[in-house]
Amino acid sequence: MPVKTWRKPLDADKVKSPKGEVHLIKDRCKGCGYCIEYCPKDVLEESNEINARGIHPPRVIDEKRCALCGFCTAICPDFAIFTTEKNCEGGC
Amino acid sequence: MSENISQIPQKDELRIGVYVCHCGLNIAGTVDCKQVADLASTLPHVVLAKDNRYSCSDQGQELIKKDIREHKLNRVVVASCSPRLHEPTFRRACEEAGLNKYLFEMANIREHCSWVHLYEKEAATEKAKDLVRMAVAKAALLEPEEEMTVPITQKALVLGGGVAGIQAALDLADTGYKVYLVEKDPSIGGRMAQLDKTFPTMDCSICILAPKMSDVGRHPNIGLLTNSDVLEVKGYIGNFKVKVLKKPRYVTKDCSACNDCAIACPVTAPNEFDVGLSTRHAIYTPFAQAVPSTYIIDRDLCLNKENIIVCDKCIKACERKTIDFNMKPETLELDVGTIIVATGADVYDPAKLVNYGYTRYPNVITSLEFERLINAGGPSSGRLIRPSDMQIPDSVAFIQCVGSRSESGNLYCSNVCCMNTIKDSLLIKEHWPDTKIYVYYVDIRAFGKGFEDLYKRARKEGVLFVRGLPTEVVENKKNHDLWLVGENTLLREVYKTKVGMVILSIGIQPRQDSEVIQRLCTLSRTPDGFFMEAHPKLRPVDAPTGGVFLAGCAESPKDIKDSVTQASAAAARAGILMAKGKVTVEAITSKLIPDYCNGCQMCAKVCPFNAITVVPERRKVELIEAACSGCGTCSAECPFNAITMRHFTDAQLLAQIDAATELDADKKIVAFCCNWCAYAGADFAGVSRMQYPTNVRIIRTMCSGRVAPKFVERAFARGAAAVLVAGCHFGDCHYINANYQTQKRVERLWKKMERLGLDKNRLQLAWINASEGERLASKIKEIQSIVGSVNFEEIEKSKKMTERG
Amino acid sequence: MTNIAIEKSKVVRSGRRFMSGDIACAEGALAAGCLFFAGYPITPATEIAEHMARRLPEVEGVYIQMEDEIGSMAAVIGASYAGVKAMTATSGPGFSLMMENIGLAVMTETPCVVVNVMRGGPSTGQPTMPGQQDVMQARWGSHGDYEIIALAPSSVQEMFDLTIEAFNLAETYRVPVSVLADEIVGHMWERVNIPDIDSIKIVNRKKPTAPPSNNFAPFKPEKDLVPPMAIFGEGYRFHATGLTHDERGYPRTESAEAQTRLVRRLCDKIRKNRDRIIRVEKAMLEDAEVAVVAYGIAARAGLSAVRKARARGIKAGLLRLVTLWPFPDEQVALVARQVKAIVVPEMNCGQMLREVERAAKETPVIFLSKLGEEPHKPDEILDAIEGVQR
Amino acid sequence: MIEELGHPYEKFLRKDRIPHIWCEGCGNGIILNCFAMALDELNLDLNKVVVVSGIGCIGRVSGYTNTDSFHTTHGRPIAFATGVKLANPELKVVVISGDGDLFAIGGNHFIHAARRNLDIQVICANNFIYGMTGGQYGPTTPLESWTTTTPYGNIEQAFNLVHLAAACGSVYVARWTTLHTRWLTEAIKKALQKEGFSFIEVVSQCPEIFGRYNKMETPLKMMKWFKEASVVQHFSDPAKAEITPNRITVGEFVDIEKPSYGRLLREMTTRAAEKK
Repeated sequence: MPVKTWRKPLDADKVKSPKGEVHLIKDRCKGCGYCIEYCPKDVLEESNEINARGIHPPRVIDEKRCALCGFCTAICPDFAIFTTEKNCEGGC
Repeated sequence: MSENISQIPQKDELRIGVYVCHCGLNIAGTVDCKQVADLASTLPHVVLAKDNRYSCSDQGQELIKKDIREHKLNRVVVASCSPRLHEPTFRRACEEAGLNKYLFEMANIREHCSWVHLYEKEAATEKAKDLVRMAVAKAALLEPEEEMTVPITQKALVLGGGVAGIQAALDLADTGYKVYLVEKDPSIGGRMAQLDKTFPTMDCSICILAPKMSDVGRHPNIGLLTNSDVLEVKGYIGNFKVKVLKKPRYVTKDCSACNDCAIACPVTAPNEFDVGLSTRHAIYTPFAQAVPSTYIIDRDLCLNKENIIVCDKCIKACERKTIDFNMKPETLELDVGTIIVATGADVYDPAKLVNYGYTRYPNVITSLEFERLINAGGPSSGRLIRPSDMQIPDSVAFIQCVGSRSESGNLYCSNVCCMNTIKDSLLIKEHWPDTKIYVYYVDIRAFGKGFEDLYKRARKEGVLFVRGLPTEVVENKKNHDLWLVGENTLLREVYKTKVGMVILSIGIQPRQDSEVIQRLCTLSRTPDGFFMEAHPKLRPVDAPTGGVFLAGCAESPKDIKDSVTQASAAAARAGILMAKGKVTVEAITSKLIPDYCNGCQMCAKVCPFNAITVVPERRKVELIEAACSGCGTCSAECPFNAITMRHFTDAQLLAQIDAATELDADKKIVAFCCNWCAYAGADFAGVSRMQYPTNVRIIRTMCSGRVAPKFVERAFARGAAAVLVAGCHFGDCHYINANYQTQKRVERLWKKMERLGLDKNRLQLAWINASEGERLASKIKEIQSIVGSVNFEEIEKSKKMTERG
Repeated sequence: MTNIAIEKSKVVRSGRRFMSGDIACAEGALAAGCLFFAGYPITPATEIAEHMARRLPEVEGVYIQMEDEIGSMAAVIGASYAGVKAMTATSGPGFSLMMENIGLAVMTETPCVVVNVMRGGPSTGQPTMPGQQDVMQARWGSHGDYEIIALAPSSVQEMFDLTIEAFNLAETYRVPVSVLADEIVGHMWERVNIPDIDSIKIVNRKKPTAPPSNNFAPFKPEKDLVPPMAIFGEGYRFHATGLTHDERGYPRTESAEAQTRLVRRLCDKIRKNRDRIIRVEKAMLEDAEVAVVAYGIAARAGLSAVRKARARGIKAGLLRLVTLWPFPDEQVALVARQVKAIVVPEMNCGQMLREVERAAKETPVIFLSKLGEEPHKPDEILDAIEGVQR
Repeated sequence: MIEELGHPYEKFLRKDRIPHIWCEGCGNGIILNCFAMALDELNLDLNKVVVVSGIGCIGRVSGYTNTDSFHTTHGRPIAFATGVKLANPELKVVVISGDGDLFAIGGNHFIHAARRNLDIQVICANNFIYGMTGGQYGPTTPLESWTTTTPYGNIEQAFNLVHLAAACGSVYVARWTTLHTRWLTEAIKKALQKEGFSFIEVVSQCPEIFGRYNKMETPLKMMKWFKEASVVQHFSDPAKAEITPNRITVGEFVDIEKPSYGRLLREMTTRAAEKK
């Protein structure tokens, strides 16, 4: 049924969709760019900083977007990135 | 009653009997039927002409039969109403008297004459005479035809899984026919599944629907295709070939609906089923009682796009390993004999009515949102809460006719809103008796069984009914309370009422995608946009296309009871066809005269049904009669007169043209109208008594595609002042796209007329559907003005049109 | 896979038995505790494989016939790392294929035994004929610099004894040990005295004493320069590689220091233990003026030649080399200083000869070469001895 | 120092060996990653897992897994694994090596181990080239592609590895690319639980060399190729699954049951041991 939904669902706060926390181990990064390219939520982008290997590691644009799918962890050839679930007790 | 009877016949001579019907005063009130009968008796081959009160009555029919036998009539003409109404009646009579029914012809002197020229008795009578002349002229050339019978596939397709579709499918399946139920949503149930209670009985909607849904789910005769779209419908009555796209659910049917996957799914969106009042995940089931219960993945929302799986949370969560992102869409090809269209309706979007503040004020909700809120299984567990503060309001107002019966929305009455509001008001009273309830209305329409009682009950319970819709809803920004301002038209005073919540009683409107279904099943739609029935009174569930039937809100706004009734009716109608196992198709098909054919293949190019195949070695074409639907556009296209059309032969049509232009041609408009749209439109104009000039002579063809350039040229050559070619709108053509050829031909004719220095305005092309009587009437008025401007030279010039062309 | 449950009689068929050298070799392996044989059929070593194929399953050991000798050697190393005493048996052509992984066994310090029943080469040569032509290949056959152990049985009894000895040395020094037999010893049938199992000396590899830990160093040597050997599945989770590596077993491909350290130790653990490894057999050498230095089948002809010489009053003696590698330099030098000349009968064109000459310094060395079907006849050697006397 | 980094898969790695030697965007790291995920999800006793590798870039993998591991000579990992597995059937022996190592110099060992249905898992990183030696063509290099030893384009036909593995009798055969990490991980898990010889071909990228030589000079370009060319199709005919520039059929090709070498060996040994 084609419905234009505009309201914030009444249960929006109850239904938990996990919030992710992105951890970068910058000096391990070799700059292949997989995590940036394949993040379904476009959480990452290339940063300007230069790591120990002389390349630009990714940086988090907007962590709130992270849906915790963990693909960055899976696709990273260098074990340089991983995500954990944010503790949202105090709200995120 | 007068009689003119001639001598005993010699064999083989044509013996035509003409009957001019009074139709009580319907015709006789305007047309001098006796004069017409007298004229008829003077026409060639007419051996008998009578006028009588009701030709369609039993006595009327008996008379015709008797005459056929006694006077050896071998052609019969009845001048009365539209052949679309009574041709079958008289044909049957002829057959019973041993006369081939294709030797019968009708002159439409009611819808096309008496009713549209109520105040021009003489002119109308002259026109009636012409119409009889034309009919007799054609009759003289009629030939007996053998009808072909085609087998009917004893399977049905039901489009739409709402309560109507469900009922139709179950009825047919229980009768023993195989049914394919195609639903585009993930579950069947439709609108009814969203409702809390049903009026007037106040019983729980899903409680009575769910059992039917599961019956469908497990019925051995029903093939349930949810999440599916119809791509293509080919073929004809009894022999439809339907392509259905079954979109993947990405979950196999081993799904136990345990919901573990949804809990694991990281992404969410508003649940359409709850009108966005609750949340669902990318993998979900729309509601608890969904059928099939198998979950589905919304790939637009899911993190996994195209060829990669980034997120496998659901896959991991699923114990039974039922998730398969590798599923592909399948296209199924179904052979069915009948189709029931039960595609339902949309609801009106009140955001358009800015003054009511929907989507601006949180506490203004729609009646559909109300259903979800008041529903115990709904997003608020049955508590009617204000979205602004989650509090139960102490006062609510219903606003009626939102999007109905008004220029700002739809013109028609949505039929269910009044009772639905009354039901809703009682539900509120039942849960929270102290709630103050106002209903702002135009009229309360409580016409159905048990409706009035419910209305009375509501009033007894203290629901306040105020006549006069508010002009505006204003919000108190602080506490989101709402003020309604308007005029109470009974008390003639302005009201200004404060309530905690406003419920907009929104109307029903045609599906956005109606055009698609319309095109697929070659249906027609009323100006309102709902699908049109073959006859509003006598064939209310048949679509104009043979083998297709209508049920539920797709045909017009209606409540559950009516939808179910109509569904059962549609199922019965489809059942009748399939029970017969075969159907005879009218012997109105193209006919090839091989000797004339030189294999140029132009006919094959224009045939919409691929009924013409080419035999290269013989440099000839071949005609597949079973596939021919009889539009006749091939015949119109053939440059060598190698194809003609049974019952609408060139000779017959030319004879009609000649007869129409026998007297004062230079004042006349010859109109070619297609049977399904333009001619029906003219009938509609008649039924609606729309008056228009008398000098038009309508010639019926099955399709405007049948109108060969030579017919138009003949009319002009005969000195006609103007010619109208009228057919269905593009997309409405009952022969898929034959009317595109019509346009091409008319354009060619226009060019030719320009070349010959003729006024091309004398040839008019119009697209008029069956409900556009008004359009036809005004078109004819328009042409009338042109007729006035056509002078003698112009006519003389055009008389040479054929020779020079 | 452990044969503790198996009754001893099944493992060691004690008593006086009549068998061929190849069979004796197989029985010796079993007695030494070998439970894995990977090989590829080749004359004249095939009987070892055949006997192992029959006997190993009886003692719950594994016999597998690989696709080639390269694989056989690799499988043997794998089995050894899984904690099982493992061997293979072959002849010249197969021995050549094994060289690649013998190198790997050296580099990864893998205890294992390779029996080479020598035949006539080069290439396919004379499959059914005896030879002693792989002596140098046994020493230098694999690329790179290393030390290795090779034993040369000269009787069927020794095929039994030295196979056990080979396993013991392999386990002690974590090194592949070759048993360099020849076609005659391999196919010859003789009486063999198989002792009671308890009287057979069996050595098992040293095990690490420390429990598994994050900084466990699998290649950290002890005083004897040999690292205790951890095996797969015991929780040490260690890494071994054919690359130059440090004591953790991790590759050190660019460090000269690591290369020097590792390769030196691999050589030293043999060199510095040579006295414990080397075995020779002396006969009538006390007052000898002429000495026959020989090994394998040639040593048997040498012995009877020496006896005949003594009968003729010639002071002759025999030094039989049981250990070919590491080469018994001192033993030969000692004899060389005492005698006028040394006679070396060998079934090749002079391989061990070079080592003897090197050790004998000025002492003249007479070489008796033999190729093809015929072993040396005692009289041929006797002639040489008498020649010295004249 | 790794502990506080807290990467979820570090317990499967020799923490003191990371970062590894592989180039930017090399598929080997992803394969190692998926292997770690598989171990994690199956939660196998790491003390009973042995990783064996051969020579080549991926050969270094055994040095990074926190298990018993052995880095053999070129082409021999399967033969070595044969010894380990038969000597101690309790161990899960996984061979992870390259296309050149397993199918050129080591081809013989592969086909015979598969024929025997030896209980080992073989994961092949197929990068179409000899990377460690600087980019020479190998047994899987596609026809007409460019390498340092095919300066005029490759004129050799390439092995279709899944077809080869199936023909040799493997009980489980799958092919995925390094982009299909989730599927690949599932495949590794499945293989690890299978009795008998299982084979997984991982179509992997060598952007540094194969990529540069073949107009895919960045890691992302190679991944793009995998994304666009790969078609998931389970149990299709392996014979028709050659890898071409515009099609890489991925999915499971074989999943059958038949008695493994280990099982038959045990039965035979019991028969033999019982006989007096």
